[in-house]
Amino acid sequence: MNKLEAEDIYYLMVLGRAFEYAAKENYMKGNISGFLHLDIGQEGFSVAAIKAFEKGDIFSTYREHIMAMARDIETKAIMAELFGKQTGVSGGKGGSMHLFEPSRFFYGGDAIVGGHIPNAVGCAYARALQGNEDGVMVIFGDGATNGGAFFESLNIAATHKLPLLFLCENNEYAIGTNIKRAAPFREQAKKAEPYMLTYTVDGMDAKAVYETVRKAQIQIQEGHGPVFVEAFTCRYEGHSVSDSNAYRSPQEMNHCKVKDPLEKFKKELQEKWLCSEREIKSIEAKAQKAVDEAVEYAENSPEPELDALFENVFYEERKNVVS
Amino acid sequence: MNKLEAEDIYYLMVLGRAFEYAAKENYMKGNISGFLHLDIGQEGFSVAAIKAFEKGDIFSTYREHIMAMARDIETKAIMAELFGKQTGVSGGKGGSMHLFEPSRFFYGGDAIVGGHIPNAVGCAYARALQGNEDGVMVIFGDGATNGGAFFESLNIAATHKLPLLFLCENNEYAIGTNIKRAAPFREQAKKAEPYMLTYTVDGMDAKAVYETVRKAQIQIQEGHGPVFVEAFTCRYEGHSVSDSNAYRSPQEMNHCKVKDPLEKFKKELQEKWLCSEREIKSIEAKAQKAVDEAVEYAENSPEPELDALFENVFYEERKNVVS
Amino acid sequence: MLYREALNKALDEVMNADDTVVTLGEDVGLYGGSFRVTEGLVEKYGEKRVIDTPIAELSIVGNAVGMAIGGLRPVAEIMTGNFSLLAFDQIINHMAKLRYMSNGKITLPMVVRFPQGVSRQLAAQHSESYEQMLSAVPGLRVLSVSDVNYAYHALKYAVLSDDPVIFIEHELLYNKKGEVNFSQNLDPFKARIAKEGSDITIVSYLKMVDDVMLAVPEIEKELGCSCEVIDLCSLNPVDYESLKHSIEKTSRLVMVEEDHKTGGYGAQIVSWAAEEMFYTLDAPPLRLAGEDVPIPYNRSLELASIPTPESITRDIVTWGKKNDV
Amino acid sequence: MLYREALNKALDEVMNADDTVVTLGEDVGLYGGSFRVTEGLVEKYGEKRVIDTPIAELSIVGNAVGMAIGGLRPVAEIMTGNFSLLAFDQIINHMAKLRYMSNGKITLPMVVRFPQGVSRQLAAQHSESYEQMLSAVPGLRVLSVSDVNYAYHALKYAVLSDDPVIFIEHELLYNKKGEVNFSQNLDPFKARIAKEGSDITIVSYLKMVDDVMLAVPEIEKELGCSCEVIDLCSLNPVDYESLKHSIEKTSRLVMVEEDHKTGGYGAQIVSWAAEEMFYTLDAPPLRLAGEDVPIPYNRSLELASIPTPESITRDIVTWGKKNDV
Ligand SMILES: Cc1ncc(C[n+]2csc(CCOP(=O)(O)OP(=O)(O)O)c2C)c(N)n1
Ligand SMILES: Cc1ncc(C[n+]2csc(CCOP(=O)(O)OP(=O)(O)O)c2C)c(N)n1
Ligand SMILES: [Mg+2]
Ligand SMILES: [Mg+2]
Repeated sequence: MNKLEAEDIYYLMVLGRAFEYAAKENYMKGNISGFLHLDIGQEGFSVAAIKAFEKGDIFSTYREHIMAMARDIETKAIMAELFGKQTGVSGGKGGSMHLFEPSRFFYGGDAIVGGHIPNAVGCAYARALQGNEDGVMVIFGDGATNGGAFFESLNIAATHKLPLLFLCENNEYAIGTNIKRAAPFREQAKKAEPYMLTYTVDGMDAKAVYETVRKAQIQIQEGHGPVFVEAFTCRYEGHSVSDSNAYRSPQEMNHCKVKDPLEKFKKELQEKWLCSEREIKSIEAKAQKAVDEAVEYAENSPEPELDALFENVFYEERKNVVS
Repeated sequence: MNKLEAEDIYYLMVLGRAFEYAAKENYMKGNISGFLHLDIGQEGFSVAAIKAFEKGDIFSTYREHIMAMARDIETKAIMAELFGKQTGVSGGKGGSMHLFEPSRFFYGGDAIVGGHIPNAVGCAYARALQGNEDGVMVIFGDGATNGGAFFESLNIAATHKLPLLFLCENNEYAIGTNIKRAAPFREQAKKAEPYMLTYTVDGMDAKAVYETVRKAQIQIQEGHGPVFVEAFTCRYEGHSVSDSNAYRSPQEMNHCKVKDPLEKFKKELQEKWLCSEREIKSIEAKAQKAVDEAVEYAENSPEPELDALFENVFYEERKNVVS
Repeated sequence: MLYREALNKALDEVMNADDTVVTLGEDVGLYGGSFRVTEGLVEKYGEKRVIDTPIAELSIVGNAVGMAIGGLRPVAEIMTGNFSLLAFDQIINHMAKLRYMSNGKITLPMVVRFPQGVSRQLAAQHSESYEQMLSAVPGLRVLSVSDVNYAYHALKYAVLSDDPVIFIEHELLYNKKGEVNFSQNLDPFKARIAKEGSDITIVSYLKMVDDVMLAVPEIEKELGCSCEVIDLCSLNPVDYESLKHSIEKTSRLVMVEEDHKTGGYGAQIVSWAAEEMFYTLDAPPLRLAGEDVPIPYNRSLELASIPTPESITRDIVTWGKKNDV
Repeated sequence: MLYREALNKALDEVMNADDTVVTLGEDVGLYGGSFRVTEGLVEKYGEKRVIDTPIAELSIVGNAVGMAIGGLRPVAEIMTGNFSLLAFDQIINHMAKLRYMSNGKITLPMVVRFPQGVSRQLAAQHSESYEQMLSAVPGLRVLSVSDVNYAYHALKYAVLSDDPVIFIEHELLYNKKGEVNFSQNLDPFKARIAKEGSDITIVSYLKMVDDVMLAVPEIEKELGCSCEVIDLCSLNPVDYESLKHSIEKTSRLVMVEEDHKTGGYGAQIVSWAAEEMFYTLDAPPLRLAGEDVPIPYNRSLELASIPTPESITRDIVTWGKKNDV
């Protein structure tokens, strides 16, 4: 990571947080609907992981706004998608949980917990066959590590030594259920140990996440087969905007928020990269501006045409109706 | 194990092998149809495991004839089931893969690889709630250890510390696919290590299987939660009667057959329990006789009535058709 | 009382009366259920009977099957219909078949409940309907009620029945208000006549019943006719007797459902009527259903993908005029 | 050439022509496929393109989805239809929906193939039919052919198509003999007129087409009529045009399928006819299907659970006599 990269990471973290708050506000206003899962508190994890995974394919979950931005998908196209607009990355058909941009090797955006993991395994298989060495990264929560899809994937990826980075965002909760009530232990990397190399990292420390993911990707590129990285994080909000977060006590929330990733990384910028207060303020202002513009863009974008309802069910539209 | 028990185990092993050969013969004659999975070579494992698990519930697979016999289900009712007769344990509706006898706490008989494992977990949950200490044993092949159902079950059983014995019969093959081509290693107990106590044992050695399963059940009864036992075995025949077994070389077959479980256990009887040649012959004759009678019984039993087609879809038959 | 409160009350009563009843699912316990159907139960019956599970739908149903084998009466909750697909092997290959394969030796007193359908912009992986698939499986009872009173009685029946029951709810019904008649003796397999009428039999179920009821005044006005509205309540078995009785009176059948048109549940009802009531029908039956597309996120598209009171009115009126109703 | 050889030839040709085509499934490689459809392919194309998988159906389909995203054209084999239930989440929530949810940004050129149906005494967990469920899913093409020539052409089409295709086979068809016309240009979505006739349109698909053909001579003799037999070939989309054309000629419709009667696939066809061809039909449509029971092991019961040439003859003749055919 050099100074420019560090600034970019900080920019994306601030952008991400501002984006999420703006999304929440627009949800309250009724501009956004459905499920809206905010990534506040986990920005450092999301940005650093994506940035560290320099090339290669990415498969993520429904909590993916910030990851999509870190993968250089336009902020305004993401906000427009949340608004259900024609200009959204998925044309307004996907919404918050379904952001796709294959041109950036970013494939969602999946709302079936764990359901995208086998897809990532298949993509890694394709990459191995094609001789592409960048590998595939699949991101999922602690809740996904209890489902069959996850386990089958560990086994298959290890059997074929696939170039796949399993990245677990362990925020200790699946909606209201603490991981210790859904698994026999808190550290889900244990589940991967029989199959592959594993690392755990403090997910509130963007720099640490960056370095661990980078190291893992290099190992994958060197042909060591799959690697598992677990990052411990804290989500500040409820599971989704409609979740009251009542299952976590104020104490627990305070404890959890103490290591704010933005604060921490700002120090890094100041101390290691000697960024001035002014530089930092300017980054923050730029981020807020980008979010304001994204909201404006989303507001002013057109709704999809009604015909869109029938489009893109199939590739070969002509065959759609025979009669 | 005392002498009587040892003799009983030997009897069941011989009975099992004779049963399987008789079943094969009757398959060739057309008296039995569908899939017929023989347990020849694995008799020691099947008998000893069931006998060692003294009380408690048992869930098994489609390769379960001998286990059913070891659980004191009548040999003739099993053979009649294979013949599809009304007198079969499942009234002729289940066939070889679906033997059920709840009065013996024996629940199949499941033909979905791994599909019965979550059922066993649920039953163990029930037993824990009821304060029943005998526990539940679920038996499955190496092939089942790659499926999501298995993994979810490890996780749940460990989380709730359920009284469940996972018993893996690792004969290294799932139909024609060697376990080393379907998993990253040969020993499937490794997969259970993060979750529970594990043991491996030579599945061709009935005595060793008996002792290991006994020990595991005692640990379960003492409240240690789930235990995993893996037994390495060799099936002498193809996967089912219709499988040519062409994927295993004569050398591999010879190597695999060298430790015949019946021969080995016979030595045990002779050396440890001082059984005479006569005693052994008499056991063998008794077993052969039981099988002959079972075949005769099955042959002479009536077909189910046609009405049986509509029976037992539901418990509350009266509600079946409203109109 | 709200629909979800009626379900909650039903669960509470059976759990109180029979301590073999347990309920399991994601967030059903400490969290109170994602739609609050199980609210308060864990406080009353404890974590051993109100079981928070990991996100493992195959196991939720698979474990319930095993619990039923072991002598309990499990009520499994799947958070959203779409996730039930992960449990289809357990539902169809195990829950529905074990009794038959064992020739009646195994009895499975169990319920699998889930909400389904188009709620509000939850998009394609959270909005589908699966009654079509599950009602076609021999060995399962499928109940799906739109009425608050029925919700209470049908769920109680389902839990106490010794047969496996799929109990399908709808996210938009949970806050519906209604009266519960606690002392009623209600046959859950009997269809409910939501409204009597003489000229058109409109058959529906679940949330669409309410949409049909909203459409009916306008339809009656436009066509100068009277509609009978039947709420199926039980999707398998179907109370064909009530349907027959109604069609004999009206000679006309309209089927309204939220599911996709191609292969949707209503095809079975219309197909039954074509076979059995052919000579009674005076007009071609009409099937109103969702479009053959995954459910889109955008609200206008979403609403265009399923029947609404407006589209129901429009389509029935057009059909009525064309067919001399 | 046998049916399975035709499928094998189709796979071989596409794998030879396009090295992005891969096939995966349990025992498809070294073992040669449990029904030998993939025989010889691993020797030709290697283990990287003919992939033996663990017993993990969810992953077989889920990985195929990912392979398609990654630029391959995977053909996934599920050993038996019943096991496909384990992959229903991947088939329905992913394979069918990713294109739509991404508004066309993701394209999934992939095939999932499996044999299904009643073979010979494989019992309830190995004998069911799932075309009813899968044909009702928007975003999937469903092909299911009974004819050897069509088998070859339809599978080739399926692999080369850029849309997700479910390709349903039948265990009892694999050894069926037929001629393949390799140079034919065949539209896989067009129904096949298995036999022309003027008085009854009998619609069927997959193995039942052959049973219908066996029944027809006797039916024609008994009723003194002529039957047209239509093999649907594509279950979604349906070639309603050919059905319409035929029913306009015959005014009568019989639907024959192996699936359970309640909610079986044919309900959609009969329901369509009732809606669209009501005034053309001279007699109530007849639907012949399996009984609403899990498939039993015993051979007599098994045969009694599904239509057979004898029961088809009997039921159509009874219906014909009753309805003045
Ligand atoms: C298969 C499936 N089951 C249940 C759900 C409902 N659900 C959505 S998110 C979620 C919790 C996931 O928790 P985790 O994987 O830890 O991710 P996090 O939300 O904490 O980022 C649940 C249960 C779902 N979407 N898919
Ligand atoms: C879910 C599922 N997939 C595939 C099959 C087909 N099948 C039946 S047995 C078998 C191999 C199982 O091997 P293993 O678990 O090792 O048991 P073994 O036969 O060696 O005793 C397969 C693939 C099945 N019955 N169920
Ligand atoms: Mg989490
Ligand atoms: Mg094996």
